[in-house]
Formats: sequence, C-alpha cells, structure tokens
Amino acid sequence: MEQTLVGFIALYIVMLAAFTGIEIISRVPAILHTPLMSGSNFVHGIVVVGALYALLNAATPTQQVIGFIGVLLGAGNAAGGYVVTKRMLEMFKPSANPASK
Amino acid sequence: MEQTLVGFIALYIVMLAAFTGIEIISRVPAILHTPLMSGSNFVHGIVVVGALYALLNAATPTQQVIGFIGVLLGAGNAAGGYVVTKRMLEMFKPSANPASK
Amino acid sequence: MNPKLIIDATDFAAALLFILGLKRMSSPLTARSGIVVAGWGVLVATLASFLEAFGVTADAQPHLGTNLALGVIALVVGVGWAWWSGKRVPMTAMPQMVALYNGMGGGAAACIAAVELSSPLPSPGSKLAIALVGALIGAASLSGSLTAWAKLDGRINRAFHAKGQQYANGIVLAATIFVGIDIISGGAPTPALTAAFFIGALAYGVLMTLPIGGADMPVVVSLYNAFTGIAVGIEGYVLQKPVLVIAGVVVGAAGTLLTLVMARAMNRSVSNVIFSRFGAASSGPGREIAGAMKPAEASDAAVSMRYAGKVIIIPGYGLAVAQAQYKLYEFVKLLQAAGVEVKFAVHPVAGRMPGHMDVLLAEAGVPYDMMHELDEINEEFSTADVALVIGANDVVNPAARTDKTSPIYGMPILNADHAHQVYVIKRGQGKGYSGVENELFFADNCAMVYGDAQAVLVKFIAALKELGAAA
Amino acid sequence: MNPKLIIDATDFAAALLFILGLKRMSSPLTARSGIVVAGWGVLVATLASFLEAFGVTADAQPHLGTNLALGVIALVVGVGWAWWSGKRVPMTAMPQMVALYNGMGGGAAACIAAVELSSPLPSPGSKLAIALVGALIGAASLSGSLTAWAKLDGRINRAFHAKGQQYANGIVLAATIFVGIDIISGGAPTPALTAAFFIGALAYGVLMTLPIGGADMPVVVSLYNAFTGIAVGIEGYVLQKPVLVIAGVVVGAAGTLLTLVMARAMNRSVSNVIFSRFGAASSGPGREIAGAMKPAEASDAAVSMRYAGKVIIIPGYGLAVAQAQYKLYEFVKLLQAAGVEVKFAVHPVAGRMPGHMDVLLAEAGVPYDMMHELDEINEEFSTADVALVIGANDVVNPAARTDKTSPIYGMPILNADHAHQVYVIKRGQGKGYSGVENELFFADNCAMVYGDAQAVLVKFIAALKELGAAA
Ligand SMILES: NC(=O)c1ccc[n+]([C@@H]2O[C@H](COP(=O)([O-])OP(=O)(O)OC[C@H]3O[C@@H](n4cnc5c(N)ncnc54)[C@H](OP(=O)(O)O)[C@@H]3O)[C@@H](O)[C@H]2O)c1
Ligand SMILES: NC(=O)c1ccc[n+]([C@@H]2O[C@H](COP(=O)([O-])OP(=O)(O)OC[C@H]3O[C@@H](n4cnc5c(N)ncnc54)[C@H](OP(=O)(O)O)[C@@H]3O)[C@@H](O)[C@H]2O)c1
Repeated sequence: MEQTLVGFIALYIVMLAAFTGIEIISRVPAILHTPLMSGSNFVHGIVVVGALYALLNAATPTQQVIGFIGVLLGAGNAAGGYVVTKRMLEMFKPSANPASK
Repeated sequence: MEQTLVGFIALYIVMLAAFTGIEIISRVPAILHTPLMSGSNFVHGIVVVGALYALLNAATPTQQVIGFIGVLLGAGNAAGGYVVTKRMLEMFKPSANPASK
Repeated sequence: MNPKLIIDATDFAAALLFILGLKRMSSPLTARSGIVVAGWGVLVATLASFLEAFGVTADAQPHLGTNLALGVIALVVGVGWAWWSGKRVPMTAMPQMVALYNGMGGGAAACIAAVELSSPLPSPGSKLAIALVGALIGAASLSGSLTAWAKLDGRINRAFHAKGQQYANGIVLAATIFVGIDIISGGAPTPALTAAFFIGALAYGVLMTLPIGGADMPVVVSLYNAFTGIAVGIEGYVLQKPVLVIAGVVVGAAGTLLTLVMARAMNRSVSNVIFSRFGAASSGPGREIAGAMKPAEASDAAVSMRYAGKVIIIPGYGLAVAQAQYKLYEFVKLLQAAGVEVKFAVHPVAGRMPGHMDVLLAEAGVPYDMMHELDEINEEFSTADVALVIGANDVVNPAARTDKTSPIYGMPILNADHAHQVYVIKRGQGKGYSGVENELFFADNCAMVYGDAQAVLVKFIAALKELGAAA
Repeated sequence: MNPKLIIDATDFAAALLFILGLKRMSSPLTARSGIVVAGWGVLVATLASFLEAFGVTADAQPHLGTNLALGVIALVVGVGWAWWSGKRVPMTAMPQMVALYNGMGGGAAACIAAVELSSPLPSPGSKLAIALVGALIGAASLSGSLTAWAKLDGRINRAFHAKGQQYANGIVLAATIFVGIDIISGGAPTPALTAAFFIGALAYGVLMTLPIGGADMPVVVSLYNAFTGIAVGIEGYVLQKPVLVIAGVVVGAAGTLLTLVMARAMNRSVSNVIFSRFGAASSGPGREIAGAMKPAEASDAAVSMRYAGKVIIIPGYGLAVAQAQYKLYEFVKLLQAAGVEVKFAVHPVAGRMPGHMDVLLAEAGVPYDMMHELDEINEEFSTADVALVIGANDVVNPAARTDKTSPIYGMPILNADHAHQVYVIKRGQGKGYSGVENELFFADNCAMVYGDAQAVLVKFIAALKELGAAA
C-alpha cells in the first residue's frame, strides 16, 4: 500500500503536531525565550531536505537555479540557527556553588 | 488518492499522539488523578465505534454474536466511564468565598 | 453527501474533542467541562458510524437489517446498564467500577480482533499478527480487570498464590503466543485455534491478577487502563481508523504515566507491585522504637484545636474506611467559624488510589483550594500549631526520611512531625498498608485519640458545640 | 536496502529528535543538549536525502550529476557562510541574525514551490493551490525578515510611512492573490505569471514591514518565524514529506505562542503591533506627576548597597545599550563577597526581545538560578533593602498598576517601588519604549544615579574597592 499523506490523515498529523508544539513550547520558561526563538528557527531549517529533493529532481536550467538557491537558503537557515542557538544556550550556567542560590 | 494509515504515516501518528498524551497528562495535578484515571478510561470507550463497524460488516452468525458483544462492551465502557467521571468532577468546587483561600 | 466523508469528519472531530477535553482536565477550574467536551466526541462519532451501513461488504449486505437492529440493541442495553450502574455506585466503590468499565473496553477491542479473525477472507499476515497482539492485550485486560473488580468489590477475598505461580503464568502466556503464531503462519485461522487463543489470553489475565494483594489493586487497574488503550489503538490500526489509534495511544500514555507516578509515590517499581507480594516479606525485625504512645481525650484535642491559630489536617485511608469525610468537614467549618486557619495536606498516595483523598474531601464539599499537595505544604508544618492526622499512617511516617532499613525509606512524606502538636485519630495499634511501625506516634509532641474516625469526629463536634454554648 | 526506506526512516528519526530536542529546551538544565539532539535530526535527514538520487524522475535523470554537484556546493556554501556568520555575531545583534536565518528558511520554502510551478507536468489543481499559499507565505517571510534585519541592523534608519499605506499594502496583496488564482485556473503556469506572483509576494513582505518601528521588530521577527514554519509545513505537504509538515507546524505553533506571549507582556495585541505606529499617538497629556527626581552620587549608592542585607537588581534595555552586563556582574560579585544577598528580577519583555536580559546576563556569566521571573520575585521586593534599576523604565512603572489612562495600564510590572530604597541608573530624562513618564522616579524612596550604565557601574566598583582598601 502506498504511504500517502492526504486528506484526513494529513489533518490528523497537523492537529497532533500543533498540540505537541503548543504543549511543549508553553512549558519553556521566560528565561529561555530568546534561545527558543532561534531554536525553533533552526528546526524549520529541515526545509533544506525538501529543497534538496527539488534540486535533485530538477529537469530544466530554471529548476536547477531555483533549486540551488533553495538549498543554499535552507542550509543557511539550518546551520545559522544551530550555531547561534548553541552559542546562546552555552552561556546558561547554574551557580558553581549551589549554596549561593 | 486513498487515505491509508500504513507504514511510517501510522508511526508518525502514534509518535505524535504519544507525545500529546504525555505532555497533557503530566500537567494534571495530583488532586485530579482519580477523575483522570476514569476520564482516560472513558476516552478509550471510542472503541465502540470500531465494534459497530465490525458488527455492521458481520456476515456470519458467529461474527454477529461477537460483534454484538463488542458493541455491548464498548458502549458500557463509554457510558460508564462518562457517568462516573462526570459525577466525580462535579464534586470539585472552589471556595464560595475566595478570601478564605 | 458522501457518507464516508461524514464518518471521517466526525472521527476527526472526536479526536480533536478528546484532546481538548483532556487538556481541560488539567485544572480543577475547567475539568468539569473537560469530560463533557470529550463526551461530545464519542457521541457524534458513534452516531456517524451508523453511516457505515452504506458501505458494508457484499457478504454483509443481506444481514444489514439484522446487524443494524443488533447494533441499536447492544448500544441501548450497554449504555442503559452502564448509566444506571454508574449513577448508583458509591464514591468508595469507584476503583472497582473503573476497573469494570475498563475491562469492557478491552473486551470490545478483543471482539473486533475476533471478528477480523473469523472473516472468511483473512487479512494479510502482518495485519493478522497485529490484530492478534491487540486481541491478546485486550482479552487479558478484560479478564484481569474483572478479577481486579471482584477483589476490590470483596467478591474474592482470598489471595491466591501457589508456589511456582510465576512459572505457570509464563507457560500460559507462552502457549497462547504459540497458538497465535500458528494462526498467522497457517493463513486461515480455524475456529478451534481462535478459541484456544482467546481462552489462553483470558486465562492469563486472571492468573496474573489473582496473586496481587487487594491494596495493590489500584496500580493494577491503572496498568490495565493503559493496556486497554493500547489494545484499542492496535485494533484502530487494523480497522484503519485514526481516531481509535489516537485515543488508544493517548490513553496508553496517560495510563502508563499514572501507573509510574503511583508506583514512585509508593516508593516501589511497577514490576515489584505485580510480581511480588508486598507485606509478606516485610514483617522483619524493624527498629526498636523508644517511648510510648500517649493517649488523649477527644474533647481535649478538640478544644486545643479551637484555640489554635493554624491547623493542618492529614487525611488517610482510615478516613475512607470510616466514611468520615462529612463529619470532618463539619468539624472544620466549626473551627473556621471560630477563626482558626485550616488547611488539608493531601499525600499523592494517601488512601488506596491516586487522588483518593481529594475525591473523598470534594464529595463532602471541601473546596479544592483548601487541599494542598505535598510540595506546596510541607514547609508550612513548622508554622502550624496542630497537625491532625486522621486514619493516615504510612504517609506521615518519619522513618521514610531517616531509617534506611525501612521498606518505605525514600518515599516522600508529609512532615506532620514538624508541627507544634500532633493529634492522631486511629482505632488502635493497627499498622498501615506497608506494615511498618510509625515513630511519629511515639514522639513527644504527638498524642493519640483512639477510636473510629467517624466516632471521634462526632465527639470533636460535640465538644466544640458545648464550648460555644458555654461561652 | 531500499533507499526510500532509509530516507523515510531518517525523516522519522528527525521528527522524533526535533520533538525530543524542543522538550529538553524547556529547562535550563537540559536546554544545552536540546539543540544538539535536534541538530542530529537535521544532519541525518540531510545526508539521507542524497539517496533521493536513486529515485529521480526520468526527466531529471540526465542532469543527475550536475544536480548532485550543485546540491553539494549549495550545502557547503550555505552551511559555511552561516556557520562563520553565526560564530561571529555579537550577542546584541542576535535578533537581526535570527531574522536573517529565518528569512532564508522562508525563501527555501518559496523555492520549493517555484520548482513545483515550473515543472512541465503541473500537479493537480488543489496541490498547485496549496503550493502557492506556501509560496506566498514563504516569500513574504523572506522579504519581510530581510527588511526586519536591515532595520534592526541599522541599515534602514528611517521609518517609512505614507498616508494610506495600509490600502496600498492591501492592494499589493490582493493583486498577488489574483495572479495566484489565475495560475491555478489556467492549469499550466506561465513563467511570466509565476514571476509576477513571486514579485508581488516579496513586495508585500517589504511593504508590510517597513512602517513598523525598530523597537517593535522582535515581535515581527517572531511572527515571521511562525510564518516560515507554516510555509515549510505546507511545502512538506506538497512534497509528501511528513517530517517537514511536523517541523513546520510545531514551529508555526511555537512562533505564534511566543508572539502572543510577547504582545501580552507588552499589553498590546499583535495586530496593534503590526498595523499601528506605537508611540506616535501616545504623546498625549499624561498625568501630572508631583514631586521631583532626587539625584544621588554613584559612590553613595554603592556604599549603601554594600551595607544592605538584600539587593534586587532590575536590568532593562539600557543595560543592553551600554553593554554593561560584565561590569554589572563584577559589581554583584563584590557585593556577594561582602555578604549581601543579590537577586536579579527579570521582566519577560525587558529589553527588546523576549528573554533578552536573561541571555545578556548569562553572557556575563550570571548563573541562571540568580535570575528570577516576575511571578517568582514580585512579593520579595517588600523584604529588599535596595532595588537597583539599571536602564529599565517601563517594566518598573507603577502607572501600569494604577493609572487607567496610561498606555501601559494593565501590563504586569516589577514592584521595585515596594523596596525600602530604590536606585535608578539612567543617562537623563529619557523616556522608555512606551514614551510615558515614570512615577517611580519621583517617589520618596527613589534616587537617580545619572550616567551611562557602564560608566556608573565602573564608579560603583571603584567605590566598593576603595571601601575595601580603607577597611
Ligand atoms: N493511593 C494509592 O494510589 C495507593 C495505592 C496502593 C497502595 N497505597 C498505599 O497505601 C498507603 C496509604 O497511606 P495512608 O497513610 O493513607 O494509610 P495507611 O498507611 O494504610 O494507614 C491507614 C491507617 O488508618 C487507620 N484506620 C483504619 N480504619 C480506620 C477507621 N475506621 N478509623 C480510624 N482509623 C482507621 C489504621 O490504623 P488502625 O487499624 O489502628 O485504626 C491505619 O494505620 C501507603 O502506604 C501507600 O503506598 C496507595
Ligand atoms: N522584550 C521584548 O520582547 C520587547 C519587544 C518590543 C518592545 N518591548 C518593550 O520594551 C520596553 C522594555 O522596557 P525596559 O524597562 O527594559 O526599557 P525601556 O522602558 O525602553 O527603558 C530603557 C531606559 O534605559 C535608559 N537607557 C538607555 N540607554 C542607556 C544607557 N546607555 N545607560 C543607562 N541607561 C540607559 C533610557 O533612559 P535614558 O535615555 O534617560 O538613559 C530608558 O528610559 C517595554 O516597554 C516593552 O514593552 C519589549
């Protein structure tokens, strides 16, 4: 059987993903809101996978150019989002001396 | 295109449903644990819908008997779970006088 | 309009409503509407599923009239009986009732699988295998839940355990799985094999549940709740019904989580609950406790609370046994009228099911903002004049904090012993669920008010009223 | 092994890793590993997607070598540039960098749609329509994010707003949608129409963003983050890639939620942020404030904090402007060494992005358990000897609690005014982001230490060191 993501099946996935996102994100404390913003920005960098698919299936020069740009942009999104999020999160440290809390 | 729930698509749905369940349930305070237990018991009462499907498609007396039992049991699950959960939840009331908190 | 489309749409709506309903259950403010929201989900999906009549298989076509009639009868009888029994059951019998309804759901899932197996055109092997797994879990959940119900309802009193019981259970399970494999590899399942499979699965549920002690039952009920959820999810996959998959998985996750929470708050593992008989072994030496219990008169205790600034009440299993929640709240209202600040400290596993005390107190009309969880209130005991322990034992045992040899060591407890004065209401020298002695009762600041909880509270109330009349 | 299976499996793993990674980000204890977990998801899925080479369409077959080479080049260049720029960007420039990366994601989604549109065999109409919606959102997010970047980075300084701008924007959007409908109904999209569509979408993003003030930009960036998520989700549907749908929807939900949180903490609606120029109208009369601001010497303020029992520090936008976080922590460590209890009270929208102050303080090495959220700390101000306000204004304005006519009325604020003594470090009479006067500065228990935050903190440090040397 073919695995197709259509109709109600697609709706179910969208609904569940939305709930998962909302539930997880609404637990993030305000202290982490900036890294969360850039972290979620990183997550949609997975679009690079879709752009690669489009580029590999490109059959005309136009498609090749657009596909190339898509992969370039998507890679920038993913890598940039990763680096800045990691840098920010690395700054968050607990007290060395727990008694000073 | 046929809407089929197979392979990875089914896995995605299971994964997302599991996360949604865990995230939502882990927020329920201990005070509501008994109603939650019977409330989630009610939710799997939706099995009655599957049992009805099986009964309506029954083609032999055996299938009819089994289907009948299935609907009977499923209906008991759903209705019973609903009634006792509702009764329990209706007992939870806030202070009439909020100052006495 | 296309009937299939309507069914799909109502199924989707049901899944959405379940999730929204469960979300509302995470706060006492919205919980009451939560069950109603989820209820609409089941209602519309059930009504819409009659539209399946437009798309039945050719074989089923001649029987359609009968099948529809059977469906309506089954629904009416099932709903009617459950509604009637659910309205009637007293709050104290809730655990067994939940077990019963839960078992029915497991049975329904097993029936779906059975219909699939008895169909003249068997589904492809992999689907058959999946249906069988669901059937095994569903059937075991049915018979196991029924056993739990019978034990909790006092219909089976003896604890059945024989030597080597674990091995016998293992053999039954293995045999059932073997029959299942035979069915799958055989292609077309014969009625005899199918029957053998279901009998094996049902027997396993009974055998697994019988040796478990009655007090451990709530953990088992919660576990079977998760089992039924998983069975429903699996049969949903077999029937290609996403709403069943989602509802089943969500409940499976919820039940698993609750089971773990309960086990953790009892300081045990889930497998320890299921596979070992608790208490049987823990009658060891225990620590010698110095000092003696000091009895107190009910009227003296009542008067000292009347003149206290702050009283924290810790209800336990004994309150449920004595059904004294109404008298307790009557007493609390008298204290409040006299200007005393009163709070309830509720331990997550006080009583015999999770949240048991909360439901009990709510039944008596105690507003939920007076009930405080362990983390919330534990620091407040040191500022309380009186801690009143009613029928609780293990949940206030300081040995959990200090005595590494105690079976309850490490379990989080309520720090009643930090209050200025502690009063304990219990009938005598009875031990708690874990069977260990309680150091608190021997402490200098603790006095025992002996008697049935209900009787003692009646005396408390009388003492306060007398005081009011005298003043 | 079947390459399609490997791709599907890695996609699934990526979706799982994203959710697990985001879950870890909900606590500072685990957040650092969260991004790494999510990172593995993108990495494996990207590598596996080269396996698509085994299943390309017949038309693409002759170009496969070129396409593979192009893919590698694009990846290397994109990752290389982003890695280099991301490592180099100072913390203060984070908002614009996030905007830039986010816009790139939107652009990638739009490119996917463009390839789909330029394909010789157009997809069925409904799919085409869905691809176009994603393209519109993605392209607008690209150009809008770039505009936001340019504004935040100081490359566009003027705020552009003309009369009737709203109408002009509306017309551009309507025209773009009209072209889109033409493409769908026409069947095979012509290059000219496609180009017109994309130009319209890009123009709309620019026009919508240009009039918004620089200070409102973070809200807009967060909104575009949600937009890109949705665009990615939509193109995921077009490509039948569930992992893109899930990642896109999760980010769409996250971005929407964050945008709402930010708007709520600013006491405004999202549409108010986007469609009205804040501050422009709020230069109304305001309440007449009695009293005068009392200046204080930096050294006096420092000494009084040295001998205080408890100091709560409230950082604001001015701290970021002055880049004084390092000096601030140096000062705090001196106070702690002298036995003073120091806490940071961080308002959710202090600064110019959500959590701005937390990142700034973390950069200077302040441990996160010293940073306290509004709800956590607001009751503690009454027990503090000194509240030190550094470059914050709106977030401590008591008018939000009392003055119904104030534009910030109703916004939750930090109760600095409840402290025994308040010191405020700011350069002069400058107003805050909302442009309203602050009563706190005129209060009896408040003294102003004028000067740039960095300069004042240097003086504080010097004063404490002198005191130490003298002692
Ligand atoms: N909540 C759950 O989900 C759950 C599930 C399974 C097991 N458990 C376990 O159950 C225990 C609960 O602790 P708990 O403190 O609530 O109860 P407990 O430790 O079982 O103690 C109950 C006490 O109540 C007294 N009592 C019994 N009937 C009474 C009556 N009519 N009037 C007055 N007192 C009466 C008994 O002493 P006398 O005989 O001297 O009166 C006994 O010491 C924990 O060990 C927990 O792990 C809980
Ligand atoms: N965080 C977000 O997500 C976000 C997004 C958009 C808007 N906002 C808004 O931004 C505001 C944030 O409040 P806030 O209290 O942090 O800041 P604020 O109200 O904008 O006030 C900042 C103060 O810092 C002073 N200042 C500026 N540069 C300084 C320097 N170099 N040294 C010392 N002081 C300096 C200014 O006064 P002088 O000129 O006299 O020095 C000004 O009064 C809120 O109104 C919020 O709604 C927040």
